[in-house]
Amino acid sequence: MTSVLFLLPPQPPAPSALHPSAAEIVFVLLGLVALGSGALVVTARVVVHAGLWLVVTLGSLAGCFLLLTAEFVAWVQVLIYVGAVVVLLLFAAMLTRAPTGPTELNSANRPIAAGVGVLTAVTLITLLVQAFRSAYIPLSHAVGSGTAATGTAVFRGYVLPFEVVSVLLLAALIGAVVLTRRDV
Amino acid sequence: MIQSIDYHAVGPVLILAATALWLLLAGRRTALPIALIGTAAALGWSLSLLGSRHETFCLPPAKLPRVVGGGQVGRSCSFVIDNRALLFQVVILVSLAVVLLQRREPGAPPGEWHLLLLCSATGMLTIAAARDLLTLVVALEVLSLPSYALAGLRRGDRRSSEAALKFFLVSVVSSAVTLLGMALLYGLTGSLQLDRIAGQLGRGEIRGPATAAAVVLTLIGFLFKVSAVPFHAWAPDTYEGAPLTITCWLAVASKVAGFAGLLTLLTDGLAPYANVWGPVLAVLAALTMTVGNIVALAQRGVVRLLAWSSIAQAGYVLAALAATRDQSAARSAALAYIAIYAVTSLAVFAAVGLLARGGPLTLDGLRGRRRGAAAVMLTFAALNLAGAPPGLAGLFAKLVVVRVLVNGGLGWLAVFVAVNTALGLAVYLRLVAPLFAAVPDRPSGARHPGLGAPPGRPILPALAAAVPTLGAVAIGVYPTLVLHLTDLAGR
Amino acid sequence: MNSRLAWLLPAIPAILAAVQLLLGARLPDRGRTLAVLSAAVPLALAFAFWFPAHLVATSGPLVPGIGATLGTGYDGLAAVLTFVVSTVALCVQVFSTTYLRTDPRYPSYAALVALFTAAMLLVVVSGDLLMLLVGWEVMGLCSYVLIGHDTASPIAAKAAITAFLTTRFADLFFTAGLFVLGVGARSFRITDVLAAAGSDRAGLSHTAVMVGGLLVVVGCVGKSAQFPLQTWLPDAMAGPTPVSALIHAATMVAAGVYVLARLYPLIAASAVTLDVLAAVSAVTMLLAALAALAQDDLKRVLAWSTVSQLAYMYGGLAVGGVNAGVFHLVSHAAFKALLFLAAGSVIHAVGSNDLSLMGGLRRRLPWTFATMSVGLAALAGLPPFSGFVSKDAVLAVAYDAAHGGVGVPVGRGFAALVWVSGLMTAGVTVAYCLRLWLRLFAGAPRSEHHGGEPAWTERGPLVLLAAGATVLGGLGLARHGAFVRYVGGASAPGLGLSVLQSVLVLALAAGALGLVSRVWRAAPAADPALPLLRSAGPALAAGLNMDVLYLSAFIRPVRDRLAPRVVAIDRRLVDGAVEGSGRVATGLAGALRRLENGNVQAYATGLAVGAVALAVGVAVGVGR
Amino acid sequence: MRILLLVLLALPLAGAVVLPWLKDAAATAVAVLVALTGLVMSLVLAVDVGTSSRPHAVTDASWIASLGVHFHVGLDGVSSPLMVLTTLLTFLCCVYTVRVLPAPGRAGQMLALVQLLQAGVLTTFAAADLVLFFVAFEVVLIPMYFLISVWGGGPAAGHAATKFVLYTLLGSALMLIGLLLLGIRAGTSDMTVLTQRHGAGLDSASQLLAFIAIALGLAIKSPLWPLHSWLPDAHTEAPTVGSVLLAGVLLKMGTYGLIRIAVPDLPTAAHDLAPTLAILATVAVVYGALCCLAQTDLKRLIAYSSVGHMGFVLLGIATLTSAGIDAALFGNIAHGLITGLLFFLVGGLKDRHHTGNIAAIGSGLFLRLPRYGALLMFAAVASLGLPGLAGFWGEVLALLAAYHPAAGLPVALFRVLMAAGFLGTLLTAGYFLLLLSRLAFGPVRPHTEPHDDVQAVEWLAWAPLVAGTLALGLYPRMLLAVTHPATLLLVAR
Amino acid sequence: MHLLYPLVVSALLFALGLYGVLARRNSVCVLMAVELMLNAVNLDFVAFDAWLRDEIFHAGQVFALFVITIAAAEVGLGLAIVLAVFRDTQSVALDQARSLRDADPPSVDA
Repeated sequence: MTSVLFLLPPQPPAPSALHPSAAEIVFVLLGLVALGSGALVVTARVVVHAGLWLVVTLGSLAGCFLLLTAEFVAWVQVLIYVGAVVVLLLFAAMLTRAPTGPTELNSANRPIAAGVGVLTAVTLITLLVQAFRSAYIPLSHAVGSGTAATGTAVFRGYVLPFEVVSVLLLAALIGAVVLTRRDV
Repeated sequence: MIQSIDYHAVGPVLILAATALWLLLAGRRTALPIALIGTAAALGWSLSLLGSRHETFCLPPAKLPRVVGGGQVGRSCSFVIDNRALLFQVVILVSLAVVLLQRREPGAPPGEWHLLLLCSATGMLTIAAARDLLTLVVALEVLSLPSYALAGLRRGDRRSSEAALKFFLVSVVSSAVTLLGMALLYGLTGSLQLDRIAGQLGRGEIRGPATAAAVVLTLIGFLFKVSAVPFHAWAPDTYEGAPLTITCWLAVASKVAGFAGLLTLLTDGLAPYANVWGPVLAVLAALTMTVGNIVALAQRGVVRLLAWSSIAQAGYVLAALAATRDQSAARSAALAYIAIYAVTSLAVFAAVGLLARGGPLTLDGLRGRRRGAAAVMLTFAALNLAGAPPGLAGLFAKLVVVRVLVNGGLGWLAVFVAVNTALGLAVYLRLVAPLFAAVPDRPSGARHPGLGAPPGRPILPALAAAVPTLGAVAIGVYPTLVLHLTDLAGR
Repeated sequence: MNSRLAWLLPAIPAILAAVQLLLGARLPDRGRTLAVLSAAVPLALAFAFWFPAHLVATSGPLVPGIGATLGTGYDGLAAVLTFVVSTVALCVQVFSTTYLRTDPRYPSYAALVALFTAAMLLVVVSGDLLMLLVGWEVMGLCSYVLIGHDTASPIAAKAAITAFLTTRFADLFFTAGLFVLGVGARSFRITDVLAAAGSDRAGLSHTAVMVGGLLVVVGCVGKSAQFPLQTWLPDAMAGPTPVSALIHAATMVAAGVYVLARLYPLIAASAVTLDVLAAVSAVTMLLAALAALAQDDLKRVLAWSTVSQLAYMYGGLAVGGVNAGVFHLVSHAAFKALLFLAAGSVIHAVGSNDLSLMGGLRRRLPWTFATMSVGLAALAGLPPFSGFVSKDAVLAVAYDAAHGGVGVPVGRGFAALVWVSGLMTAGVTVAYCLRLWLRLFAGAPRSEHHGGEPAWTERGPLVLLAAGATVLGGLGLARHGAFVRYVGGASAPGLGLSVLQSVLVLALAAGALGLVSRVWRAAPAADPALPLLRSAGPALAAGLNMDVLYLSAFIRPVRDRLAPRVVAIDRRLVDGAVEGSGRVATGLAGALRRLENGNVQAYATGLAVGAVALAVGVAVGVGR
Repeated sequence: MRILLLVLLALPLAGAVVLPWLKDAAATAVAVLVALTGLVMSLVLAVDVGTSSRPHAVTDASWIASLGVHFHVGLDGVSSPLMVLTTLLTFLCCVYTVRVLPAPGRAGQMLALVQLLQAGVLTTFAAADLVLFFVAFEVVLIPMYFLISVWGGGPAAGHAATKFVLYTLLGSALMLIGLLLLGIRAGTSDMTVLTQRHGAGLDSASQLLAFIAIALGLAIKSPLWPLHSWLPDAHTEAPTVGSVLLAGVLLKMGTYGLIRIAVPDLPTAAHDLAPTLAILATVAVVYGALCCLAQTDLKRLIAYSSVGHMGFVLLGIATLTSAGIDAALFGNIAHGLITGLLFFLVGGLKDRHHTGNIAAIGSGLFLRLPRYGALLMFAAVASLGLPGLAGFWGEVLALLAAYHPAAGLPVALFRVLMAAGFLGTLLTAGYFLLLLSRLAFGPVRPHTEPHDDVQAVEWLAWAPLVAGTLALGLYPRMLLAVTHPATLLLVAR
Repeated sequence: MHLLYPLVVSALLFALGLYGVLARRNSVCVLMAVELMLNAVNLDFVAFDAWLRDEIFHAGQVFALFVITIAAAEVGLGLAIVLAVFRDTQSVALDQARSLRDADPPSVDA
């Protein structure tokens, strides 16, 4: 019960984790950047700073996606997240600035939150390590993960969610409008 | 190569979506008729499909990734209309109709109000028929997002926007957890299609701790929707702050849709892991029933009391699902409970809507208001929820649940149900008893808050209360009406 | 007339009682006719049935499945009792028509007397033990209501309760005894039970006979106010005097003797039962006679004398003298009814029961004086009155039994005890009769009296009963053979008198007479009992205070201590658990509500913790 | 006869629908008529059943196909007497309402609840399907809750009503578990089939579980010590009519269920648990009597006396003999008549004096209200088990059955219990006599307000109870001949 | 590349996000933390997609795309809600939005 790979068909032997490949080194660096800036997102004392650190996190994650051969996802990440979501968040941060000046950004729930966070991390990592200890992605073999392939895949297998998502966007739009405008 | 679409099967969904678009163009007066027409058409379509089975948005047969064992798998469809899906669709559409008939929040624009309800319903109809993780998640979001907005539509009341915020935040966290679970599940089984996941899980090769955890995490979002303890805490606050009609929507349709998703996952995807989620559901059921009822005992606000009691009601369904020895029977029982809960709960909220005339409604505010049909309907419907005759429909709902528990060897949980039936009756009697109590003498001029004149004609809201009440009467007299259907749907 | 119609005997008075109860107050004569009829009709029927040569039984189903039947049995014994009961009842009813003429509640009184008669007749003619039990207990109810006739008097109410509870206590044993017999014999028909007791194989085991017999005896002891359950009878004097006549002479107390006679083959089959019966009767007769000597209340003297005389009957039964016992019952019925009715007219005349307020009534109440003198002579056992014959018959059987000369297995020592105690009691009886006679009629009046001689409706019964008390003894001896055939069968000892013993008894009587008259002559105005009893007087007057003992040993602890404590337990523990569970739920609700504190991050925390906990839980569960 | 039974079951429902819309006088009149019709029909049915052991007036239609539940009703000697008792008491309650309508009035609503209650009880007695039985069993809860809480009027009425309804609901919910377990394990919920099988094919473990669950629910309803504590409160706070129906009819459902389901369908478990049941029943007898001895409230006293009397009934059942079950059924009917009368009487006293406190009502009833006093005495002596009245046979036959329990039961224990039962009857006599001496005997207190003696309507409402008590007491075979053939089937192996 | 690298990064990121959601007082900051959680999930999806070599349907990548879309919609609506709250209470502090709660005294009695 230790690894899910026990009973799977033989695979090319995975290189030892002690001799990381170049891609792995880059990935680890990007990951560290993402995690570091992520940590700053959740600890920054100014909302706008947090937003900016979020940009860094999302950007480095886009790099990770690229390393994992998910080109299209990476670009969408940059476009939508960094381009739209973060901008929106920053706007909101500006709009909702308390008239009394900067206030405390952390709540009294922080110690508990830290505990829950650590617990979650430990649990997840334990489970993942147990399950995927020897899983290896032969990146050189990754093919057909360009934008075209991803786009085709959407229409080959995921027409339904694609169409449903349009309702989602409509609802989000109307909902946001109704909530914010007081005159309709 | 785009997937082919069976429009016959997706008809109800399409009708609702199209009606929603039409509403964008509708005027203030035409909005409600349009919404009702769309709902009626969708309902008619769904009913016409009863008994048939349609599959669409299918993936061709394929070979599974080698790292998860490879192997050929057959065609797999993302959207399946069967009796279970149709039952959920019918219940949701009936709920939608009743909710549409109920009082609209005065400050909310009619077009948007109805549009958001219809969008939400579109998501619900989809979730009932969805058969892959991605569609499930998207549909879940479609039903949730408009609900957040609707919950915040009581203008000028900070409690309303606060309700929306709480609902939203907890919901988003729960979605994230579910997504995490789905990601793990995807990684472990190599597929998003529920039937393929079931096949992989059933092979018995990947029954690791991670898989078990992934299964449970995947369920969290839906357990949140049905407000199972400990994922319930948002519900009382949101129910109380939201417009009463939306509270009804959340407590009935949204909860039913949550169960639809839950049932889909458990039935079509995670059935081989029943030994994992069965005990989990049993524990959650016991917790949910007990906590819901006990806390409801201490409430003084009508809506808050109903909120906690509706938490408890979810527990009975979970209890039925936990009886995994005979999953089909358990599903039937859960479906019966859900259907009857929906009908009676609609009646309760609609009747409360008739009694509430602006301002928070407290139990004291109900004192002595026994005259009129609203009080009778509220009493009847509440007794149905309690499962005490003359609320026979509710009684049968409890009966089928206890039956699968006894049959499934979950005697201890049956005892929980029994104890909670008594607790539940205590809760609902707190609601009903003041109606028939003597009214304390009050200066003639001073009126109790919540006793103001009713705004507008109450004909439609009265209809909204009467229809489910009559439904409950019919089910009570001849429960086969529902039980036959749920029996088919559970198979 | 066919004595299969014996069911009419209880039915008619019962129906008349019901009519009287419902309509009596509206009838022009307030139901007097009905009342007299309720006793006259059974008497007429008794004449019509006369004495059947053997048992005439009827039977119908009563309780399916357990062998209880609805039937009658009428034989010589039943006929004798029917005569006694209906005659005494007739006298009482006639006497009451004028005796209670001013009482507003006469109709219900007369109805209950009729019901009482009916119940006793039911006991007499019943062919089934369960039916017998019905009559047996209805008598208890009637005595309760009649003793409490004066509802405004707390003493009467108390006496009524005492009577009912004491007899009911004994009845429980009686009922249990019937269970033992009926279940053992698989039938509650008296004939079946007796047959089962007789046969060794298919019938009742010896243990069942003994246990059942003993339990029945306990029931009879309570009903007949024998030691140690005698306390209720003297208190029962709170009821109207004619009721006392009824209770003491013909019903209630006599029922015990009758039942034992009816079941005699069964009772006599066990030595233990007979020994117990003998011991009880020996103790009771002397004790009660001494208590009678110490009373200051006219009716209480008579009450204690009843207890004592009943003990003679039990003594007779215990030593095998079923004929003698029943014969004493008959003669006692006559003179005791006479004495009570006469006492009633004395009390009416004097306006009190208190002996110290009486005296010198001979002139004022000549009829009463004459009849009561006959009654006292019979009670004292002076020849030729009936009491002399019947009492000596009992003693004669006891003497024989002490020498092992009768066919029952009573212990010879116990028989001797009965004999000795009977002789001593005979002496004491003479003493208290003389004392009573002197206190009532001799000397000078001790208070202002208002009333005079009663109406003819009251004098008539007195004369009739006096005649009975005079001739019954002789009649019994004369018709000795028939009586024995009717009652106990030829195998049982008859009504023989032994000359030697009679001389002994008479000598004792003479001694007692001399003693009392000497004391009286010394101080004619004083109570002659005082110098005789000395310091034992008060204790005997209070009946050895056994009622106080029962009160403090059983009733008060239960009523004043146990019951309130049970109520407290009920409230605190039994109901407290229920209410407590409600409070626990409310308390829990209060605690759980606190988690719903309005902070959305707390809610999200709950969700996250729940999710992680579940994930860890199943992961650990699966990993195990 | 089939149709007649169906009409009898439906008529009260129809009455319950119509009555709330009528004015007080009209409602009362209609209710009396409906109840009278019901009484006549039930009598006809009872005569039709007669002494046959076969079920009569059987209707068997599929009701909930997916659960295999049938709408299956019928009557036999066990149920027909109870049916008559129910219609009789309902009729008398309706008649009584003509004179006494408790605050806050609204006769139509109150009588509608009474009719609903009747419908539930009648269906319970007629049901031949476990689920139908359970549903009907539940129907009575809510009407009784409202009767107590709305028409009870006292300050604690709400609390008492809630306690009643929650306690008994908890019980019946547990019973449901047992019934379903029985139905599932046996594969049928048809009570006639189950009775015929006598537990064949049921392993002793499931029998035991099912019996405990079923008996628990029924014991709460009966009520069996120590599960009785809802009863005194409910009785004390209920209006007169509510008390009468509660004691006279509702309690019977518990013992009826034991007789009809628990004992015949689960014989092994019944045999195992009979001694326990008998011990508890006997404790109830003695305990109830002791509680009565120290009560100061009339209705509470009568309520505790019910606990004792139902103890005898349960003792009879626990002997598992046909004689014992006959005794239990007889005790049920007798208790219905006598305690019904007692509650009418004490309710009338309470209405007249506006208090239920014995000391406050005061002594001297024989002098003040002689007819009332006489009736009270009659009811009291009937209740304490005087032979010749109905109460006697129930008790004495139960004790007799305890002397001679079914084969295999511990005879010595049962005989000890019989002795304790005898003690209980003595205590019972004690507290009733004490009650009479405090209330009926004694002088009239000075300055006592004059009150009406028994009124015509009251005579009308109470006389049938008196007559029934007398008739059953004098000729018990009238009832026993009806029940005995049926009970023989229940215990036959 | 070892699958564990992206998985561990994702797990840590998820935990960070969760911490942020539970610990931040400012609603906007909480929304940012939510984005971290969703991104962590996306990383998982993409990594699994690559590992499974799901070349025809690219389920993981597609899922990630949908999550991005959903997240955008959620943020849009969420910010609208935050703005509504801000307009009603002049605050975006979560611990001040406590007019709805169950603690004593019951708010409904006000």
